Amino acid sequence: MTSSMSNLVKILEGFNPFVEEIDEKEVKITISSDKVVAVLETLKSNGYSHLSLMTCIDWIDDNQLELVYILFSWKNGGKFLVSTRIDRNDPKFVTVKELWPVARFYEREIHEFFGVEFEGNDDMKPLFLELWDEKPPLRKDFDPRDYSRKKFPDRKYEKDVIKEAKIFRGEING
Amino acid sequence: MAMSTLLVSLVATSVVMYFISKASWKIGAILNFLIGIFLISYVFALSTGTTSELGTLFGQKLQLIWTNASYYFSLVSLLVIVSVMLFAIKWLDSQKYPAAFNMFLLMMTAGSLGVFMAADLITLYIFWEIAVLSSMLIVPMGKKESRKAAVVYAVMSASGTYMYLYGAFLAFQRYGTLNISEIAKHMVSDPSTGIKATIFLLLASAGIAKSGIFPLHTWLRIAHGNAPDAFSAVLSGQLVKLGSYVLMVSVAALPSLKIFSNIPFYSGIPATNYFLIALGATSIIIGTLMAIKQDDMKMLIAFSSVANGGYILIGIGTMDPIGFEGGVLHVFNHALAAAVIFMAFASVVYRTHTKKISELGGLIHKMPITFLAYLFAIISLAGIPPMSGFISKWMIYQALVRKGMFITAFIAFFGSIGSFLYVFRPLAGVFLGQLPKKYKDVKEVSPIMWLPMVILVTISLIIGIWPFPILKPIEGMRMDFGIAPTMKIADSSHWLIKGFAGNWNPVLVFNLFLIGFVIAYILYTLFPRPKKVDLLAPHKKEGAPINIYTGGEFIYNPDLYQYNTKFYAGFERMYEKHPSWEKLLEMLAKFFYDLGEWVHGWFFRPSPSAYTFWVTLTILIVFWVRW
Amino acid sequence: MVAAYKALFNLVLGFFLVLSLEGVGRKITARVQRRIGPPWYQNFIDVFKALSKHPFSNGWVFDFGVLMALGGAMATAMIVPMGSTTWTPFPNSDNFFVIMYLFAVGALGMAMGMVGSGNPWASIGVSRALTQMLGYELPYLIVISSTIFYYKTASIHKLVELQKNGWNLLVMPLGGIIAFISLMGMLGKKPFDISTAPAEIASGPMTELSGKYLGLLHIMHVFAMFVEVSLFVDVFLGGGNLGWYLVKFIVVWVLAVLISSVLPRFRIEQMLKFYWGVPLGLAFLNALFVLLGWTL
Amino acid sequence: MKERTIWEQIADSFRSRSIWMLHYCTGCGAMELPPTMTARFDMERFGITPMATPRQADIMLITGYLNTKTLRRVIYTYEQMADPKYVVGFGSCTINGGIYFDSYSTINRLDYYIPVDVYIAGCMPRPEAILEAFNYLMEKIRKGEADGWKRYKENYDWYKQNQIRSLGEVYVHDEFHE
Repeated sequence: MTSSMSNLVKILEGFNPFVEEIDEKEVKITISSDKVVAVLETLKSNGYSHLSLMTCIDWIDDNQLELVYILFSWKNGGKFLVSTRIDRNDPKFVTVKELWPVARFYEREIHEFFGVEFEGNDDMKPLFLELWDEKPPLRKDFDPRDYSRKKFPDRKYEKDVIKEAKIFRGEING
Repeated sequence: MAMSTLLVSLVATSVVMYFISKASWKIGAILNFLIGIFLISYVFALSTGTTSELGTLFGQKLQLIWTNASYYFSLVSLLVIVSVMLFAIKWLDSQKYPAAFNMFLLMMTAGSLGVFMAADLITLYIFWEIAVLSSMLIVPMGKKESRKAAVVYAVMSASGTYMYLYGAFLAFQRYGTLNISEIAKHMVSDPSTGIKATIFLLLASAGIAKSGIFPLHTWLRIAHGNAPDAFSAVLSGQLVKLGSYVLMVSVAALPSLKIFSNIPFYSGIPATNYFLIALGATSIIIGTLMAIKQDDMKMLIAFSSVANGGYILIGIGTMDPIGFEGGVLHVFNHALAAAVIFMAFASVVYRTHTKKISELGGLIHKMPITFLAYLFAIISLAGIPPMSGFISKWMIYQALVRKGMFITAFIAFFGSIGSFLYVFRPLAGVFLGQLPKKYKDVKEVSPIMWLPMVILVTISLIIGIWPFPILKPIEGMRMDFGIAPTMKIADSSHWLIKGFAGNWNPVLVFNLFLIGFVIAYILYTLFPRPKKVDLLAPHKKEGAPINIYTGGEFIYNPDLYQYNTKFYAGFERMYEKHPSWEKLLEMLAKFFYDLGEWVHGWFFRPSPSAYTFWVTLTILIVFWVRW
Repeated sequence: MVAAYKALFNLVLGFFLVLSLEGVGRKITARVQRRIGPPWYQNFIDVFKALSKHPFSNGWVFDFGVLMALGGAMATAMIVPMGSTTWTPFPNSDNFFVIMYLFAVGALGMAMGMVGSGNPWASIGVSRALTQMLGYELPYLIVISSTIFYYKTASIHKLVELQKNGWNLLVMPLGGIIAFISLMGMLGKKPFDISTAPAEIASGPMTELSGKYLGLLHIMHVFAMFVEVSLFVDVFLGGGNLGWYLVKFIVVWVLAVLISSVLPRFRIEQMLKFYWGVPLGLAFLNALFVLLGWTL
Repeated sequence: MKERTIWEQIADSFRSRSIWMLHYCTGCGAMELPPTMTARFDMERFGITPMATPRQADIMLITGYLNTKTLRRVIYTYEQMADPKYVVGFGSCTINGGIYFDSYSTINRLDYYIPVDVYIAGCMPRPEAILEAFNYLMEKIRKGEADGWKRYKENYDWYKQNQIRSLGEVYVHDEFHE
């Protein structure tokens, strides 16, 4: 953690974060979901103005979804991973599109793949999947193999033991 | 009927026509058309050399004479006017002032016929003014901006006419006559080159203003672009040709080769003519470059009229037998082509109410006949065989190469290839490509509107294959003006047109083209039949994608897939920051306006004391001068 | 009647000559790039295969444009003299400007049909092709004008006769070189293949062509190239009897292919600036030399 | 199989010697094409040339895995190609899904949706294998056995039904296409 980043972490102490240092320039901050926007605002005003990525992780055992905002600073190259957990059964969160307009698309994507609703962002049309008709596919309880079997018929291979044996013995050319 | 009676009665009829049209404009328009037909038959019946007298003015007889030139120019004008009259029978229902349109159109016809018949300069001037004023009153019937267009038109026209009038009076003062042929005789024997050149250039300046040659070309864009749509056809197809006529009178009827034989400039061409040729060449460059970048289709063809006016001037200005015939024939070709193009555009505007190329597209599916008329007209305008436009351009090139005028030839080639570019822009942007959704229900115009276009195009095609009927009066004209009277260019018995460097046979070339087409068609039918891909599928069925190459994407909206904005972007970018004559004139106008404001500010102070001061001062000066 | 047979011979020879030369050109390019390359008759196979396919048509203007293009190109190819008066089908109509402008019928037909397919790539390609025409035609026409001024005739077979004592290329070498540069643009060879750039605009005007349309347009292109190279051979290399004419034709062709196989592509305004720079200036210089009588 | 007329035989032999390909570069297989085309292996000596648009092309190369989104474009592009047209499937992904066999978005076999004339096994096939496959395809075309385009026409309903089963609908309407 560089000194500027540790200064910033000190500023953020009021939000009661759980800080993990990942490496020299990368820090993960885990906070409760109601303080996320305030933390993001603080970080943005302190130079972490670039929202590199916004993504989601499904913790099916904890019955929680984890939202991660990765912020990057063009001044010192530091990276903050702001993470929070929300309820998996009723996934709802606030939009950050006022802070970063590009977040619209990340939120659409997360809505599409995890089913998280973002309050304040009404534009939740599907972005990548065309004509999707199942539960959000990146949730852990979605079975892609089952879906694939149902939708995309597989090739049937019939095992011909005698032919394989003949090939093995070199009688015919396979 | 004598010519003078005809002209006077035509002017009178036009006033009567106003009241008839006031009752029913349709009857007026039909009567107009019938009068036009009568005029054509009248023109055919007149024999060359017929004279007539209109009256006397200030002791000068106003004379009319029927020559080969009058025959040719009247015929071209009447062809254009009569087809527009036919066109107007249906088109006028989209106009606000049909009665006035009918009246002024007829009056303008009378005026232009009078110009072509005039034997002396003052008669020419009178009829010229009739034609110009009546056409000037039609121009503001168009859109909002057309008021300004009329003013610009009037001012430009007036600046040319007054110079002409000054030249006419100068000639009268020196030679004591206004008759053109007598002035020509006097001028040949006149030793003073300065006066002759002044008269020559003053007379020619009316033609320069009218046919839109370089320094006075700015009105064409504004007037043609904003006039009522069908009237643009008359403006470009016929009125501009009045200018070409005056140019021809000042260059050829007053034999400039003989008059200015003491100041040869290059390859036997006198400096005065060369000056005109340089102006013509400048117009070609300006017209072509500006036309290529226009988005407004009417302004595009207006600029092309500037360029083609330059061709006519170059052809006539060389005073070479082939060049002269080419220039005069170009009058015919450009008149027909421009008239058809403007009528086609009028039809498009009639149906779609826009003249911006970038808002249109794909109209071929809806207006195929208009498209075909436009297609053949641009083939003629771009000078591609077998249409007649090629013949005149070919003749002009022959003259330029023969005289060794390579820079002028270069400009002529540039204009010719540039014309492919600018005529293709409306073809691609308006008629071809994808049909925008808002023009789903557009229909073809009625036969009354497409018939005149088809007739003119057919005439142009026939003349392109068999040009001898139209070359005959032109050769007669050349004999009248005494330009190489022994040389014969059109050889109709061998189907040849003879240039100085090789001949060509239009009939043969057309037949070869037909044979090529037939072979191509046979090849076409030999191989598997095509499956039709319907470009209009997204219009017909909701949700049908466009079935053309889209890089693997499905697009449902044809508006997105129409390429017509900035068609020649790569080329246009090269001369974005060009100097503009129009802007210079505007700056000049602004300067005079400011000067006026300044003077106005001095003399019209809002306070009463200033008024009192000026009044007192004036009275004092008056008294001081008195005593 | 003899003229008709000669014209037919023009068509047949033009078709077989240029199509096989195109194959040879592909072979040469392949050898330059150290490949083996297709056989010389590959283009015949390509054309006949294209003709045998079941095509798509985008409406009547598309069909009409293709027919007009092929018809115009054939008419031009029928007029073009092949090296001598004996092989001139129509001695009265082989005027240079007639050939040049008759040629434009084909170009216009192609442009119209292709834009009629409603594809924006085709429109862009046509816009580029027309702009390119403005580039290469101007120096070419100036050089040809000075040639016509020098020999006092525009009739091609007479020009050939007048070059009996020395090729025009040797009379005005500057003009010959510039005409060759323009010829490269006309043929659409490598530095100047802006209008059909397959990687940028999906082969430009040809985007929507399928099956026999592609085949017919290829044949039109063959005749166009036949006319262009023939004009160069007749006007600058002095034609000659049929054998010499063929030799000269092949030499010019191979030279153009060799140059094109090692060059990348221009951008459109670079191309215009190139043509309107040195070649146009030299063309005027050449015209000045001709005017002053300073020819070799 | 129906007997071919003499014209069809001639046409087929022309078709086999001049193959214009549309390489629909969906997956990693596209990497194998540049060496196949350039000086090392030189595809052009068999008359095989790349073409830019589906209208001009004869064969379509599906070079790798296909997800549902791409499959829509492939079907659309395939239907735009002029008859006769052939399809070559590259690599195991097109044969049975390859390593993507259980993906929720990647199809498992290509010939269920459009007719495939030649499959090239491998992950990825090397240029030698590709040239071998092209030779095999040329042989098939010459004999008139490469009749995938006919099968597509005859069994159009079956293919459409399969496509709709997997894709829901072939052409989608959304904000990016209107």
